[in-house]
Amino acid sequence: MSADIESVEAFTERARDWLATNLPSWDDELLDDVVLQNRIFDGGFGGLAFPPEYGGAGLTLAHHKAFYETADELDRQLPGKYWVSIGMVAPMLLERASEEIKQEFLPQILRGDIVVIQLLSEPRGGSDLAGVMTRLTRDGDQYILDGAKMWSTNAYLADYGVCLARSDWDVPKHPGLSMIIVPLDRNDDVTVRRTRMADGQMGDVCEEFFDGVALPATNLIGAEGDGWSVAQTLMAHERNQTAGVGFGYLGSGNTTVMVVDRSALAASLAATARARDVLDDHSQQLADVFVDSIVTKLTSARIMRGQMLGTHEGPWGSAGKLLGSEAGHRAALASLATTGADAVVWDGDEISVENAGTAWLLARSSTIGGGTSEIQRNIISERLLSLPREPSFDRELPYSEVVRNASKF
Amino acid sequence: MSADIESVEAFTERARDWLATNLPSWDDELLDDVVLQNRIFDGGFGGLAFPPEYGGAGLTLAHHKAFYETADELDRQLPGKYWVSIGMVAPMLLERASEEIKQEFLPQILRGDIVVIQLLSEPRGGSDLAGVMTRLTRDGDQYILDGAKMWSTNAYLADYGVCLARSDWDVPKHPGLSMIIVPLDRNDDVTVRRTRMADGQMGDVCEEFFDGVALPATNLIGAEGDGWSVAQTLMAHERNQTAGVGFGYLGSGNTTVMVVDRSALAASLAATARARDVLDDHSQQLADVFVDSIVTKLTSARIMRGQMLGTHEGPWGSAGKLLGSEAGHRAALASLATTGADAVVWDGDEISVENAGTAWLLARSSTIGGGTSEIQRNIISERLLSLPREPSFDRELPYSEVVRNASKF
Amino acid sequence: MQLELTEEQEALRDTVRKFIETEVPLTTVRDLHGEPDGFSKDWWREAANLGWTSPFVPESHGGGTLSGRATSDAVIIAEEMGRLVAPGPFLPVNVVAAAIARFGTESQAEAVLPGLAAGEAFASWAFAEPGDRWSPDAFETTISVSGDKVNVAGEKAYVEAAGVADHLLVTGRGEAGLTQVLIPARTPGLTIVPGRSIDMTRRYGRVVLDGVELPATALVGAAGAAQPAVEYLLRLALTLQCAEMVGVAERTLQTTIEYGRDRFAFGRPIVSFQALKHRVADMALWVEGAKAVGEELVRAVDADADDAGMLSSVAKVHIGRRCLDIVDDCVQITGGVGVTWEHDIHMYNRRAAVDRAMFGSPEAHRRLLLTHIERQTPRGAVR
Amino acid sequence: MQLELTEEQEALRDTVRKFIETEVPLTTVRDLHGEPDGFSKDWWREAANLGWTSPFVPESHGGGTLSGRATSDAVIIAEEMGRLVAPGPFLPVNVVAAAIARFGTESQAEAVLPGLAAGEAFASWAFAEPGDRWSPDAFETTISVSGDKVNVAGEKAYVEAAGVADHLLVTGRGEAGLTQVLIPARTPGLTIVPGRSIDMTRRYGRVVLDGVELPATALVGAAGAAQPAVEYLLRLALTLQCAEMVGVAERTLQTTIEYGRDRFAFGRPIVSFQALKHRVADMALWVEGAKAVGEELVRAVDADADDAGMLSSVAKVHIGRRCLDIVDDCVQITGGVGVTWEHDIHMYNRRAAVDRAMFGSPEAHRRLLLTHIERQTPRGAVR
Repeated sequence: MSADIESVEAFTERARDWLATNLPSWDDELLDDVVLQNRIFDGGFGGLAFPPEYGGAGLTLAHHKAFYETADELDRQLPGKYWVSIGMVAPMLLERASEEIKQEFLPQILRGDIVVIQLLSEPRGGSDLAGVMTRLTRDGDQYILDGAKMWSTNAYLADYGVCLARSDWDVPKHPGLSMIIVPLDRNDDVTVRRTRMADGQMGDVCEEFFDGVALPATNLIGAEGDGWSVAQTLMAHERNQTAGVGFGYLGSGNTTVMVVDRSALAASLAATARARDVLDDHSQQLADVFVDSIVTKLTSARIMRGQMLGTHEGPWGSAGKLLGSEAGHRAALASLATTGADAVVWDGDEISVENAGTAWLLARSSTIGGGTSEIQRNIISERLLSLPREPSFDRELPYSEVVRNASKF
Repeated sequence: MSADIESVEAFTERARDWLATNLPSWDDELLDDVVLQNRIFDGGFGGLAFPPEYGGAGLTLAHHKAFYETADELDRQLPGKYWVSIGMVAPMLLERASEEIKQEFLPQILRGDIVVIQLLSEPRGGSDLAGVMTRLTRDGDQYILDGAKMWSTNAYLADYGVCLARSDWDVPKHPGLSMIIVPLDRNDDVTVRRTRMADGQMGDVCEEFFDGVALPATNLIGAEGDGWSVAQTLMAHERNQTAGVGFGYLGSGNTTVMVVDRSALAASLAATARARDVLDDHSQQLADVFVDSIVTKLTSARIMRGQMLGTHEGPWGSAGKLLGSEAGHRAALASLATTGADAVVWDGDEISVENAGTAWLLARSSTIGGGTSEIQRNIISERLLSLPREPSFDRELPYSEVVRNASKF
Repeated sequence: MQLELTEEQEALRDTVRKFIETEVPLTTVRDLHGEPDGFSKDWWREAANLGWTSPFVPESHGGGTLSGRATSDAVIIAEEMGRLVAPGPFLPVNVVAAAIARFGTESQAEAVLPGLAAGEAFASWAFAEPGDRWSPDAFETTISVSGDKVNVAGEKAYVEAAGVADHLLVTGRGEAGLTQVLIPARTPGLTIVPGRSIDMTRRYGRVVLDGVELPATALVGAAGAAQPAVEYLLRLALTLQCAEMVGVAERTLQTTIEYGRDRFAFGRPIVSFQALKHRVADMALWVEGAKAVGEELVRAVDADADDAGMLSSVAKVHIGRRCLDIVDDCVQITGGVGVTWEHDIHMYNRRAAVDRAMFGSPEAHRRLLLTHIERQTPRGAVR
Repeated sequence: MQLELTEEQEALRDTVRKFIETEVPLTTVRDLHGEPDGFSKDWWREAANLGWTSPFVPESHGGGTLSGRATSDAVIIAEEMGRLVAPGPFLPVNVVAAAIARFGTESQAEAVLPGLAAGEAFASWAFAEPGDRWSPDAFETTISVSGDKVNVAGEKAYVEAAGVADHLLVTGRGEAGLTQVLIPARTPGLTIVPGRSIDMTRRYGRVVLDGVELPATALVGAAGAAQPAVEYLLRLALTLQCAEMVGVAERTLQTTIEYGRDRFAFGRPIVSFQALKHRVADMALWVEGAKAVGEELVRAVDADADDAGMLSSVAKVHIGRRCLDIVDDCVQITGGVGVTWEHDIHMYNRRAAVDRAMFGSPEAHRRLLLTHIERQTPRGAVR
């Protein structure tokens, strides 16, 4: 970056004026996400830290952060559907994709005209992200994609996905992977299905099926076999997003918050229990909901301070995720227990989701999604506490052999 | 066994008469264990299921069981210090030892004139019983024993121990083990120390140090390399002992009971809490002490019924051990919590052990001793539920290499 | 759950299992989610033919036991229902049948039991009151006898299958104490507010009683003398519910173990990871404990033993807690698909959560047990 | 525990750590088990010279803070004491020093503080009453003022280091409300019943007050006006105690992890087993949470913030519970030697159990928090 770019202070003033004039507040009528993002881009505030040749403003992440902070400060509407596309995929493409891809995709992504999401997890995959079974087969100057992906956030509203697939079964797990761009709007050989969750409602996550999808070889991101490395770039941006730093910070409603203040929940459960004269049966558990909430909030704040001070580097993000999601689960159980029969039964013929019982059905979402609690505990014990790694059965052998061995374990 | 032995019914009547006349009741003055066992043996009731050539009565385990049941029914005093020696070591010797050893040791053991205990666990050993590091080195027609043993119950009052030691470091773990008889009353090269427990009191368990102890090769039980197999015979008798069946059943005070009725404890804690007006803070936890106690008792009874019916064969004993010991630990914590400051502070200058705080210091004894809860969970998951075994790092290689590898794990 | 079954009971278990697997498999349970009653009356008639409604009805009225122990027979069915989260008003129909057979008049028995036994009629117990009140001490519904008339006023909640019930057994307070009355569903002054639950097939209703007048012959047992009957019925309901939860827990754990054998991560089946193995071991013991306390409760209820009440609370505490714990941890082990509609485990989670709440939560039963605990002799002095 | 220390505070931490490691290592702690006071007065004078008794004493009386935040300084020492379960009446001396410095008269300060600061004199807070009573609402000790005399009667329990105390700060009820008075140990009518605890070095006493008469100048603050002082001192005591437990928990976990790296079973170090690794990961997070809530409490106490009382209970619930949980699971991980006298972990278990109980158990503090919770605005309506 040249030294003569606009100062962050000056930029912030300019952004403040523009935001006040051009974006409605959250109290105004809500605008469509595309309209909002188009307006931001056309106003010169899209892709602030991206180079101009890809549609960006050529500024820095400090300008980016200032823009979204100012928008939140002014309570301006911001789009909600681009946190994967602009917050995670775009910076990955900037780092890893070919010049052609960057020129074709980045301007459209940054303007909000297309949405690109990530296609990583698989239906039978579980915690082992690199254990991908989707096949990518070279065929002349194109690749053929076969398989299924799951838990792809926002795929139902996306135009493309970046898909992690296995391009070589005769080498070990990680080097056998490649990342490729797949259009999601093809009716014949690509199916995108929104996932219905345990509560009966549609989730933001989707399942996709690829049935012999032919893709030009130029759709590869990085070289064949670079897939795992590209995926790690994506995941680094995902962690930033969760932590609200870097490209991933897109203002209100665009961070996945695990740390929730549950003092009001504790209060409402205590009020219910007191009204029913059963507070004594639930008092210890309800106090723990409150204590959990305070301790989790303070721990998360401490970790963030420690990240800035340099005392909490590395995988401390896993700690915040584990604490917050497990506390949420305990709170859901406390709600179910305290509300008793009214947690699970209601008047009327209609299916309702506004009760502690239905919430309970999803109480494990946060302890599973974004890496299970078990994976977080592995990370904390191995990478934070340096305990010995789990014995490896999948790092050295050709992956086809790993799969064969696993079924005979 | 010939078919013309005395019927169990007739035997029981004879035993009843003898017991009523020859053994005092528990309300009478207490006799020394040796006097009691001598009297039982000399009366013809020692080693009931052992062959006459080894000092036994040549009867069956049914007679054995009838004798001890009748003694308990009549509330007769029974010795307490022989449960390892007579209940576990003697039947192992009968099955596995040489003719010479059987002739020399069994009559003395059965009469109670000598006590032989087992020397299996080691100070650095932990849960891996076969990972024994005590060395047994062949030297002409004798062996030299070097090393240390720990957790040897009753070693402080024993004359001999049967000791599991590593006689070959160049073969894998299990075939490198041998079992040998060691005299414990040698002052120069054998040290026996009673173990002081966390509460400051002396335990029934001991630590032994062997410093170049020369033993005749004829002291081996089984052949060199048979040690693990002999140890398994011992452990089978230990399980019987815990379950109160087979040779190990020696009447009152001679079984290691893990399943304890804690309803009276729950009642006394509830009374304390009510008197202090804090019952509401402890009510859920105290009710769980009671529930745990009932459920554990019923589960244990169900498993025993199932063993007789054939529905609960195999390692179900681990289930009872795990349930009972973990319930005991939770009860100790509930006692500590409910009794508050009075659990940990008392009047006077003297050290007291009669408080919930001191009991807490030993609350883990039962979840560690006799196989940790972790080992029980391994057994239950692998042998009862047939889940895959833990990956093995110590079964194939020479043990010297296993030890080297472990330190680099 | 019961280690020792008679040959007839084993046959019953096999028949019930097969019938559920064939007639109301999990795909059918999904379909029934959309149906107003949550079950098909034709199917219920078949179930009744197989003996689902027989145990508590005397032979003279179309029922009968296999083993001479009605509860022992009934829990076999309840447990199998739990295994496949089967639909149908099994608990309410059998509890009311037991109430009428044991505490009702002969003419009530004649009027009600043959229909219930045949699966032609339905009944439910209108017991709890709004605000999660399951303790009769807290009931406000009044049942007043004056001359040969009985007046009933109040509100009953969480009444299973209220929408299809022909008869409602209502528990309330009379001048002389706890009183029960059997009310035909279409009695003036009785309104049923239909309700749903998070369970796929189980429907509940609120019963509003406003100016209900009945002949004195509607009384089940003498006015003011219903305490023993209510205690018995509550124990029976808890016994059936706990047996169902045993089926739910055992099946969920089995299914999850199988699932985990078949899912691979890092080159090995996920159930081979020790952290999961240890949790699975604990869960297997909770199931065994649930069976042990469950079968002891069955014995006590059939024998009207003194410890039946205590055991019903112990069972509810242990099983109500652990059944949900097991399903919950199995969701975690199952991973992402465990929180989707497509996977069956949410149907078990729903049933477990509903069973946990009905007839008093584990927390409420711990409170009940305290009374029992405080009657025990304390051990030693506490400083 | 505190992420941001000043340079002077870092130097204090290092000095304290070195001093404890050198002067009262664990072998010395074992020896002190047999000593009546549980610590050596000569050693305490050295500790005082290093600043252990300074933070709450004004410079004019021989004390002074390093950072201007007395509690922030003091918890550094408390945490290091926890790390090696060090002896010495650190908590009672500092709490009484804080009480006199903040709420006492200048002549009380002159009479008491220099001695405490120099480590020549000792003091303790006679606060709780027999029967595990830590709530002033339940106190029965009376402090009555008539003219220029004060009469004190009652009984105080769990008074740390009562046997060596020269001054006892006694909390009681007067006509006008909560009142505190400073009593010289050798006052007629004051009897100290010496006591022990399960801790290796910590001694406690019961203080019986029968016909104690003092001049009105013994009052600390006005009669009946001690409520704010008592609340402050209780928060301070909990803060020091929680800091100590953080030291206990962190050190125990570290030591156990190292131990587990060095012990082999089945050809691998025991800490390589996933079931242990997952428990260790949870414990490490509990420690981190303990530090987070501990340092926030320090901030609140030093600032007299509105949330200090609530935070002191939150800290006691989390740390009081998790510190003991950690030591307890570390005993399990350590295996057999963990329940022997020879291994050091029982000394940590002792301290953790004593700290858990003193100044109110986690259970009691949960109860206190409920009052706070019920003052929050509930979220949404609950049916």
